[in-house]
Amino acid sequence: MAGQALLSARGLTRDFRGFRAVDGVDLDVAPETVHALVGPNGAGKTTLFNLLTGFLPPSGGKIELDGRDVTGLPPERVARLGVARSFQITSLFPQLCAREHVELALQSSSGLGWRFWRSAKLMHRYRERAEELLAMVGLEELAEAPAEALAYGRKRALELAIALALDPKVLLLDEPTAGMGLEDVDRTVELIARVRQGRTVVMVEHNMSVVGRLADTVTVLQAGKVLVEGPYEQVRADERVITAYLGAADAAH
Amino acid sequence: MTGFLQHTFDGLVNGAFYALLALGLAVIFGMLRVVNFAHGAFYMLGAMGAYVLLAELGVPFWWALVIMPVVLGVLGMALERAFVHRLAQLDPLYNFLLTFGLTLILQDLVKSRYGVQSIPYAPPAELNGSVDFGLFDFPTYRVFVLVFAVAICVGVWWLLTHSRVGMVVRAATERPELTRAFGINVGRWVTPVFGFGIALAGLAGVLAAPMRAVNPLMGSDLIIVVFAVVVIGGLGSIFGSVAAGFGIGLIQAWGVVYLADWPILSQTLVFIVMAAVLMWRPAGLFGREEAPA
Amino acid sequence: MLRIENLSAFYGEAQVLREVSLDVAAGEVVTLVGRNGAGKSTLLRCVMGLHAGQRGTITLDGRDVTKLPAYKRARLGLGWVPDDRGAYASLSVTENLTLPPRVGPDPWPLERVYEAFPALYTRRDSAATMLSGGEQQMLALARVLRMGARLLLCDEPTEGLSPLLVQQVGDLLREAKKHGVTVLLVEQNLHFATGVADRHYLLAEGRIAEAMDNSEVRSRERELLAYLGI
Amino acid sequence: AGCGGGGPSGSGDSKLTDDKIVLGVLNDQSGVYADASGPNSVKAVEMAIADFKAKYGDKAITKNISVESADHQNKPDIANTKAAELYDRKGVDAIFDVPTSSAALKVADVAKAKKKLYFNITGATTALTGASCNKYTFHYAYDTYMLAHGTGTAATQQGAKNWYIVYPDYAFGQDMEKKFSAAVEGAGGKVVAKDATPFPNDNFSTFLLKAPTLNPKPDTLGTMQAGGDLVNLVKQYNEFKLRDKGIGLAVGLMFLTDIHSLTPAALAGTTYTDAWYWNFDQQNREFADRFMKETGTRPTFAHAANYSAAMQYLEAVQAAGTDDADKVVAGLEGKEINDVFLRNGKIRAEDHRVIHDAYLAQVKPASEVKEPWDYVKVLKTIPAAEAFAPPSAECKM
Amino acid sequence: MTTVVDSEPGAKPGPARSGLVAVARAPWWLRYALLAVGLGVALWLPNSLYPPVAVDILCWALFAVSVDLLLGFTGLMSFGHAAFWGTSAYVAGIVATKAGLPFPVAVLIGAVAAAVLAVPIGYLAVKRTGIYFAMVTLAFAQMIYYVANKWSTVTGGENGLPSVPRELGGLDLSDEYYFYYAALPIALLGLWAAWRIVNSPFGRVLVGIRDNPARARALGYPVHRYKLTAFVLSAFLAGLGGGLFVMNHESVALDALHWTTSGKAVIVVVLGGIGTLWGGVIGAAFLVRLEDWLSFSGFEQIGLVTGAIFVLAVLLFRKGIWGTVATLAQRRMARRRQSDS
Ligand SMILES: Nc1ncnc2c1ncn2[C@@H]1O[C@H](COP(=O)(O)OP(=O)(O)OP(=O)(O)O)[C@@H](O)[C@H]1O
Ligand SMILES: Nc1ncnc2c1ncn2[C@@H]1O[C@H](COP(=O)(O)OP(=O)(O)OP(=O)(O)O)[C@@H](O)[C@H]1O
Ligand SMILES: CC(C)C[C@H](N)C(=O)O
Ligand SMILES: [Mg+2]
Ligand SMILES: [Mg+2]
Repeated sequence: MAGQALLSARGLTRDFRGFRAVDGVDLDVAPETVHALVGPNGAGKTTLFNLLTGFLPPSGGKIELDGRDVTGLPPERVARLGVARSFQITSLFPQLCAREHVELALQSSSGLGWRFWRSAKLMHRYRERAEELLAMVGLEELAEAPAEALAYGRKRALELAIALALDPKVLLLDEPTAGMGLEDVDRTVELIARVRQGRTVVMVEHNMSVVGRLADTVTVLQAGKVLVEGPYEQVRADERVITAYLGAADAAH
Repeated sequence: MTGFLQHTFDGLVNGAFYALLALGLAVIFGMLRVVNFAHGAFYMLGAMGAYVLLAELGVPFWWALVIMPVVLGVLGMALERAFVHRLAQLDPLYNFLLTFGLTLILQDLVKSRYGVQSIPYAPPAELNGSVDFGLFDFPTYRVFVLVFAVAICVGVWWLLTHSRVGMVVRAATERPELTRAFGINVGRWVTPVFGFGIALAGLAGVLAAPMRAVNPLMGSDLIIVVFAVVVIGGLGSIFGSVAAGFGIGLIQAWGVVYLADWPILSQTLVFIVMAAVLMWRPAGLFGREEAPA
Repeated sequence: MLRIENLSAFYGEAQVLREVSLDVAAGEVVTLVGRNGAGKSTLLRCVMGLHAGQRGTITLDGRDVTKLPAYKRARLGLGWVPDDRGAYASLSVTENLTLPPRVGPDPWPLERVYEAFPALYTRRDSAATMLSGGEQQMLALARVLRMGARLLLCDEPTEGLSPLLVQQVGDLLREAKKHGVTVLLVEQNLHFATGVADRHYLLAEGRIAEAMDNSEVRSRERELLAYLGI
Repeated sequence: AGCGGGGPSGSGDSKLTDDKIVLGVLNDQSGVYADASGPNSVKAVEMAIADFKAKYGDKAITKNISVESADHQNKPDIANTKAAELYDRKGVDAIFDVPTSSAALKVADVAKAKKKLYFNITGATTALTGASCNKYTFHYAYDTYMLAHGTGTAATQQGAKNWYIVYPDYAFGQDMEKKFSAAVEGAGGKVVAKDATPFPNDNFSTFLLKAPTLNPKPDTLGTMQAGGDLVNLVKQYNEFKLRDKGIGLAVGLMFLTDIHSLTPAALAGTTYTDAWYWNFDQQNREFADRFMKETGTRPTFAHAANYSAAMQYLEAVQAAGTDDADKVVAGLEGKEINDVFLRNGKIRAEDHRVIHDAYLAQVKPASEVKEPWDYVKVLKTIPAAEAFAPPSAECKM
Repeated sequence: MTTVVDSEPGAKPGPARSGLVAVARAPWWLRYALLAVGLGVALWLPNSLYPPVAVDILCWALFAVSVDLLLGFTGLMSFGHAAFWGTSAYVAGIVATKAGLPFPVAVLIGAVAAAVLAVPIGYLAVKRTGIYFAMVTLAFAQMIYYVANKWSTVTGGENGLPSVPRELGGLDLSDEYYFYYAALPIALLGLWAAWRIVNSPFGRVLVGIRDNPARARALGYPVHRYKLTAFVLSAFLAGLGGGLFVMNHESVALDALHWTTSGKAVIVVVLGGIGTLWGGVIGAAFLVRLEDWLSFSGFEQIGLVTGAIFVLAVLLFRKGIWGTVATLAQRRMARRRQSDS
């Protein structure tokens, strides 16, 4: 199993001043699957994301991407190795318009960003692709709106477009549908279903119907540890998961 | 040995000024997110004020020690209301710039009235002797300064960590709108805290008057060193600022004596320490690390 | 208890609320549903007195509070759970909870808060923004309960919460209601909304499009969901 | 004098360019040396103009004589610009004063380039008459040699045998320290230790703590600090009670205004070298009385020297019948002068050092101060020939 | 001790960091017209101004633009840029004195030296952001100041470097009027470089980093390295200004390294308009002219006046001269467009 995992963690641990948020997590994400992380609030899902993407250095353990040790690499290095993420709490460039966000993301893999002696007009080469991506997430009409003026749900969609623009091997999505209306949720699910082709997706999600529709594997975290791992149907029927996370009433739902 | 003890004590006395100034900076910053560039200017006003009180009104040191912090505290509150307040919602850099401009104005105002010549100011007669510590003796006034400064630092620290004041003002500065929505009249809290921080600078100034050069520029280079001190200690941390203040005082005193042959080194010691701290702990010795993302 | 008449709100030139009028009686739980960007959060901010560009009247217990500053409204018993959760980075969890003054007759003591939210107890000395998203949401709710607010303005309190916690929040709101607390709730989750609320307003393009009761919402759930999704 | 704008401007052949004489005072108008020279030096130059006009009446070469002043803030780059501006834009014929050696040297360059006169009054460096000397620059009142030689030699002869010297770590201080040490040792004294202090500095405690622990214990603390640093050092010297511990104070350079602001009590017994003292004799006192009427204070030696230099310049123009710089310089070189400031004065042609008598002075104890500003008694007159070093070989006009 | 956590912008929730103004672009014809006018003024300048003052304006314009490159386009406020201005000044001065090089070469060497110095300082400073960055750069600059003060065998300490020659292939540049025209091309080249940097792909990344560094990292941009590069480029431009300044005054003073010089550069930028680039040029012209006029009219409290103007600008005209004019013009144009349609 570990041999074929695209992204894997061994004994991953993170302490915050004596508080252990992630506690010896082993995780194997198989290539071209959708892997969902669920668990109670504060279980350490976002922290695990931060560890996997280099935003936090782990206190212990090891992370491998495609067989390569990436433990402790800074986020920009991890990103350029093909791991893109969205943020749970929306994180955009408030003064740039939606299209510019995507262009900036598209440009990052080339060395163009360093050309301080060339004209910015060179970035026009990304325009078409940027508009395509925006259309994909339903933002085609808001391409020129500054990010700060977008409503919350739109911002979430833009987050997704940016992550896609990086054309990553692994896409890490932190609650991609949180705060979205129903149709947006559907659209997002469809979108993820579409982009997962040829990609690996790891996502944190509380919306169990979304998990059910997308996930191949579900890992349940609790108090920093892996509680259960397995296919969706198996996990949601698990007694421990019902008590710790789903709750009796919702389990039937 | 005697020499070493003497220089150590001397370093602590100098550190007391850094500590008091860093404390005032930290209080204002901690509460208002304002780095008060004018802190050095208020230190200067404290000392100049003590001189003016004595020379023009015959008011002695002890009274100045009470009057000047109060006067400057009130002035600080007025400035907060009139200026600082208006920029509270913007990037903290704007208030940094504002207080920088105020520094230029205050310095020049005092300069135009009193010139830049240093002015003498004698220590109060009660403290004019020296204290015998067995191995060495030290001017009483300096001993007094050290004891007094330590007492103030401890007192302020206690107040901020064990009282509601500290909490409310931190909240009010971080998210004024939300805090208002919780039924707290934000304006009522922030202004006095700013005044208090300024009063601390004024107090340091009065303490400095009998033993330092009193002139309109006395705070201008000092404030830069104090900035380095708070970067070392961790600007958000009251304890860190005070500890770094005393620490830097000591290091400088030893540096001047034991690195006398490398004057470039002994003069820039505080900045070298700062560079080292930045390498090792960017948030400062006692500062907290920032949250991810 | 709360009456809003002809409320209009603007961001610069753009009008977000158009002549909205609604009532919330004492002890009632009323939800406000609507698509993203319909103006729900803006409405709550207007009630709280935090939105500058507004027109119309807001009455609380028969008293016109339109001109009152936010902090005075809060002292009349208003408690706000903002959509961004409003955790203070510079305050610990305990400090976040004890910061607001008590404004109502029935404030929760800290022990009770911690009993209801054990997760907060374990993290009580951390800076509040270090909490996980869901923990921050609990904190925001716990905070207004500790204030003893009589009218809660909750902006999507279940967003990002685990299913178990969503149930807990529902229980909490029902219990608060039992103690006579009034709630104006912004919610996307219709299932949750019908579980706790008495009545519902549908906000569309800045106007109240419809007022409905629970049974109506249940019976029209599919239609509404579709509508909200459009 | 020309004006700014295009191209170089040559001076014409007329008797006086623009038919007027403009004297420029370039000094510290608001900084640490503003009291010692500053605005009152401008007053002194104005007094000289008035006296000149009164003396020559209708025979004066012109009645159109004015003063321009500028603030150089003790900074060489500003001094440079201002000097050029004074000469170019304000039509100044001669610049006076210029305290602070670095600025003084800079202005000497400008004077040389613009071929205009320059009388340095308040700069201390001997480089003005050494490596940096030039045809248009005169060094008028004092220099580091005079200070060090006067105080170092005389005080050692009078019993100060073991010296601890502290000096500010910049050109003036370093120069002073060298000359002082040489003078002390030349007179049979010993320099026990010397320390460079940061400049500027407001905390001398380290050095004051060190003084009594030196071996052998010094009997004199020689300080080369000036201005604000001096005030500060004296304050802390008193605080650490070094006089009680048997360590006297000798000051390298001090102006009357320094004593005034420090109060004579703080300095009582301190010896130093003065280039001129207002209450030395009747002639000085008369000038001082007039000066007092103009300004409300007694003149420092810098004020008197500014007056004297302006007067001598005007006299030289009058004598030459033109303000052409070369002719005026020719008239001044080698001239022997006695006036209110210069006693046994002479303008040396070799290096343009103006030599004159100097004075070893001591600050009176408070009990002997009878009159405001009369803080000093002159212990000894140092004859002009001894007061200044012989012309330096480095100076090539 | 439980006082406060850092307020690094990335970590700060709530309202976005507002205020750094980005002025939208004017139509092309207007931009060319403005450029033509600007060039015309630059060519005419020493005929209506005392030439050394005109050169000072060029130097300060470069300096201000270099500071704005960081402040307005990278979101970093350097309060220690005097370190680069001054270092270049000393190096250019020493090189010109000792090696007798033509002055443009000396200026270039000075600017390179400034850029080299910017590497270690920038490396440490970009670890912090916001107000901390300002304080750290301030402190490092003060350190350089002390070093220059102490290292008097090389720098002349308090005395500075007197008599720096300005040499250019045997041309006589002793007249400031001609020197202005010799300096102008260098200044224009520097300004053009700044414009190029801002309007390059690199410049776009910088703006992204300014607005949300964490996001930029997640996109794969090594934020620290970008900031460091911007810092070094900016130091180079500041160095060009400092080098020219030395040649203009034919001397170097310690003052060039003092924090007041750094502060003045920031003042110029704010007066001109943060994030407007050309605002710095306007600000420089305004402040240099004002100071010259004040000192010439015998007014001593220059700090009082600049301080007061600055305080007013920060309180009331945060967009600066350029920003305010641009906003007004934009609004007018928008209104006209509206009434047309
Ligand atoms: N920077 C930090 N400092 C201190 N504690 C932290 C920090 N970041 C996270 N924590 C703590 O670690 C635990 C895990 O947080 P995390 O954000 O990973 O939870 P989560 O599983 O994503 O929850 P949610 O579903 O609510 O978003 C929480 O208890 C949180 O308080
Ligand atoms: N600061 C702002 N400046 C300009 N427009 C804004 C601002 N904040 C919100 N808006 C706009 O006002 C409208 C209403 O916003 P509001 O946040 O009240 O919607 P909402 O119903 O709460 O949406 P959501 O479900 O996404 O939270 C939206 O179209 C939004 O784009
Ligand atoms: C005290 C002074 C006027 C002397 C000055 N410091 C100089 O260097 O010459
Ligand atoms: Mg999370
Ligand atoms: Mg909302």
